[in-house]
Amino acid sequence: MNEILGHFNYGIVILLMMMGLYIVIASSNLIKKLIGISVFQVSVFILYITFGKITGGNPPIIVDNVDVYSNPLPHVLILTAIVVGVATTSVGLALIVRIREAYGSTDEDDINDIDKNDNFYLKNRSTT
Amino acid sequence: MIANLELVIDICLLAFLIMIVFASIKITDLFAVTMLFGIFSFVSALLFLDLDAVDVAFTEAAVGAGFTTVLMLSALRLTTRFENVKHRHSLLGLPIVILTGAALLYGVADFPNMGDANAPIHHHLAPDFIRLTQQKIDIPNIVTAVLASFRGYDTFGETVVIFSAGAAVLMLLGMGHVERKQEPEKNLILWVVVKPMIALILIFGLYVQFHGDFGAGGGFQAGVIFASGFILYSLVFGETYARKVIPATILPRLSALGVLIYGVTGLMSLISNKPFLDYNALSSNPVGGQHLGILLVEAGVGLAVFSTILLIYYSFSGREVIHYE
Amino acid sequence: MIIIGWLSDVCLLLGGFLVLTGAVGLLRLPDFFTRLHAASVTETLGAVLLIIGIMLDTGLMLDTAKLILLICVMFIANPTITHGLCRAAAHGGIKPAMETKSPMQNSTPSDSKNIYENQIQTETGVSGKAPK
Amino acid sequence: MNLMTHLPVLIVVVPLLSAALCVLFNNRKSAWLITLLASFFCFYASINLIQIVQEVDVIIYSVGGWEAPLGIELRIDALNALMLLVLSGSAVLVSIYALKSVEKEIPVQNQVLFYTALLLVKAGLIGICVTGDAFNIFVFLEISSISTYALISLGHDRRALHASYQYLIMGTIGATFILIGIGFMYVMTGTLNIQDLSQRLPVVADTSAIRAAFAFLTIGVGIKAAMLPLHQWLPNAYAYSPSVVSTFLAATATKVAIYVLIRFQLSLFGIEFSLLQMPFNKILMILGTIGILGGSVSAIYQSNVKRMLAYSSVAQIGYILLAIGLASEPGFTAALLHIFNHALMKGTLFMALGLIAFRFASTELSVMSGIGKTMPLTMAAFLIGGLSLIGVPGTAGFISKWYLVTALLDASLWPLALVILIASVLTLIYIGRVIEVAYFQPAPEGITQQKVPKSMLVALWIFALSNIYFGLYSDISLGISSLAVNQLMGVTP
Repeated sequence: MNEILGHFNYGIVILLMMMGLYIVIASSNLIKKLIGISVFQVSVFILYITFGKITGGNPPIIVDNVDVYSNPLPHVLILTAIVVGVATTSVGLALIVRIREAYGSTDEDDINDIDKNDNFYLKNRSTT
Repeated sequence: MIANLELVIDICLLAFLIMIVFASIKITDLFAVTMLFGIFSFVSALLFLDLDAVDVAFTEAAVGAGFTTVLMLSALRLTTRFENVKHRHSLLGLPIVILTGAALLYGVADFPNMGDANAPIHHHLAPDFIRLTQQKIDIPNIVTAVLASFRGYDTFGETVVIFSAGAAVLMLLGMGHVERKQEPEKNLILWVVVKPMIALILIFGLYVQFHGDFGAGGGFQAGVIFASGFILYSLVFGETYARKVIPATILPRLSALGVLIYGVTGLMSLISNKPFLDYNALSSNPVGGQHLGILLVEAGVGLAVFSTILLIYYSFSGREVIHYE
Repeated sequence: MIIIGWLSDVCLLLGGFLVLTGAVGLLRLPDFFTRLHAASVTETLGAVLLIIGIMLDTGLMLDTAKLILLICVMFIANPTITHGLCRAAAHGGIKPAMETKSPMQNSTPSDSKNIYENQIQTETGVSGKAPK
Repeated sequence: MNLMTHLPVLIVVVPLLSAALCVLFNNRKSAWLITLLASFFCFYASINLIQIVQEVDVIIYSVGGWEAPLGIELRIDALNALMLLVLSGSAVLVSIYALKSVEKEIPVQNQVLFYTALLLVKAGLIGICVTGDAFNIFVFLEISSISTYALISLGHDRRALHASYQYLIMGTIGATFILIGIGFMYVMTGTLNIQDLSQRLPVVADTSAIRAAFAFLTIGVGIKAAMLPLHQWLPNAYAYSPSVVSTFLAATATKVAIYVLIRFQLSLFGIEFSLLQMPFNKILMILGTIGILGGSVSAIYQSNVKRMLAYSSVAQIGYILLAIGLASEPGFTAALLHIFNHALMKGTLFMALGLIAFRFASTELSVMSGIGKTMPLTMAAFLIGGLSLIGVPGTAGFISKWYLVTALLDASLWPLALVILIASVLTLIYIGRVIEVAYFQPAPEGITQQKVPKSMLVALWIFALSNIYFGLYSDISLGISSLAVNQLMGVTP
């Protein structure tokens, strides 16, 4: 029982990661892919924070009469990782906006088709 | 008793998260998915709070639930709202996903139990951080101490990451043109309520900036909150006015200035031949030097984050919508 | 002192009850506006009562001031947000379900959803395909 | 203040702060000048660092004055020094080259930001190389990646946007996998410092968590390094990005990822664990071989020369992986030599293509007919780079291939040596196609001698001549490589 409860968080977080990754791969909409990546990343953040938790611990802010603090290092790492995540998301969204302006679609399959046409056109032009 | 309660909350929140993600797989309306993602971020922030990570919870709430959602909505305005369901490769994804999940499960099997105080990570570095923060830095918030002093180099990198994101978005979208944009209509209730709210938000931002040594918060969260005040102003009163308050053209420079403040603070210690980011060199009293260094560095982070976030928002909102048939 | 403890308990219970009704209302009520009504009750009164309960329970310290500030913000912000949402919904063309049908006569929430989606398609001519 | 002792951190901080200065001044000319100066500074620093490393073996620099496992330490040994030389050397040449190329290819309003992003990419890559902290690698990886996405998207073709997006998705998944791997190691040992980890890992090496960490790190880095089944992002990203960007990326980006791979495998997990206990050496050899053949064959079928060279990069990464997979001293030496030499030859080739794109706004094979007569200097440099890529004696490419083949024969794997030979023939075919079109087909009517800016030609020719120089006098590159290998083999338990 203890073993199951002790690993419960990990199991759920892994499920979340799998779902996030599934959205990235299965969906062909660019924005939804990006949301999938964000879900995947946030799940990894939860994993890290779970490492740092001590049962009965306190937030790592020094207060009188408290001895047990949760581990501050994962918190620091994840603060950095959150920033990195939002940076990637914003660049990704900006790219999507540009892609939509250039291709008229935000659907990966459509864009691939258009790309193929472009290639075909280029090849034909080069032979003539 | 409290520990058990924490566990119950933890399980409930995780169940919420699973439901939210499951729903967002199913739903094809991207507006709804975006809102669900906002809720997802917010619930995970609560989870972080439950797991004692107050600073992380704060950041996730401000960034994930707040800014990212706004950004995604701005992007949706410029793109299409519905996903094409026909183009789903459900089968293609499954093997990779299952393989990854299996690898993760395999790896996690040997982990120490969650919350186990005897796990190696709680014995190797963490006690030193807690002890040294009290001895040499003397601020209550250990996370801020580790962030700004022990691992200040990482945080410098983080500031540069956000700066580079600003540069990247600016390169992609430009600063936007407000002249041709439709301004929001006048709404008296919003106008009246939002004015004091913005004042409150800005004061709160300053509080978070300077209170980061003592409680949850710091430059990053403060920057996001400060920027959100201006974003609110721009949403309610129209972007033309917002850009009069803070012109978009100075934002990249402010962001660069933030990075420079951080970097130059680090370089100051080189003058007395101490390593980069050694704040002890900043003052004759090492503890005072640490305080000063953390203050300066957090100011740099706050400035860089505030201006970059606002810049990214301007870039998205100033872009014109192109309609395709 | 005992009275304060009781008061705190009463506040917490009442707040909890209101939040619960809000949640039930959110699930059961037929259309956007009534659901929003349920949600706003939860937010404004339920949450504020809960905060007051906590305040009475913990006693006077610095955090009390923060909580009072929080109540002020909630009292101002929540009704405004609800107002904004309603206005946006009315602007977007959502009609209250009550006008045409009584909630008891099997009106489903999906009715209002459909109206909303049709509205979007006709109004802006978005090229994305609405799910059927 | 003694500048020399602070070089390990200054080599990262100077380009980072110069990037901020570029934005602050917001002027095209000064942005270029800042980029150039920062690049020269890095080059100067890297040469000094190499000299110091040859004397003292390892330079350790504790950032913030906190000792290693607590704070972040910068750790430079011969391997890092070699990478720094590759990075800063290419950065200098690319900066010289950038002035005219950027003026032509990049819209005016983006030019300052272009230099900013270029500096950030460079600083990020250098940061990855100097750091001795596992999490810090992730941070600097993201600095370079985010700027790279933006730079790739600046290509004039709309497919550049799509390529950049694909790279963003793949790259972010890769970075997150690295994050997972670091987390797994951290939870079992409680530390993030690579040196500290390498001492604490053997105790817990026999747990599933560490094996999973190993797998995630390898896949994550593999995506960044364009290891064969994970290479899909690379051809488009290289083919559609602006010339300056493709030159710099081709010369450096994937090599840094491979550096991270070597660092994780050898310094962190140790040869015993990573290459022999996990049967990773066999996997690497198989992937490498498939990469060599697959990349070379795909390259033959491309009509766009830039794309062809991108596929060729996939093949070259295959060589390096194959060499690492040998898990022997000559193998590692060959791998490091090839990292160095491949940067030289790909730099030359992409730069030459950039000059062609400068004149004809295209790198399709069809525009190159008769170019040997109209742009003789450019094409001659391309020829040198191509010969080096094939591995003709007297060029840098020959040295590393020679070492690789001897290493393979040492391990009595002669079928693989045969594969290298076949791959060389394939390389000959695709480079030969370009040469044939350029020298033996008549130029179209009306196209006469083409003028190209001198600064670009100078940069190109320095690159091209270094191919020959390091082909004839391989002492420098070989010396550092073997020193690095000795350190790697010695450090690992």
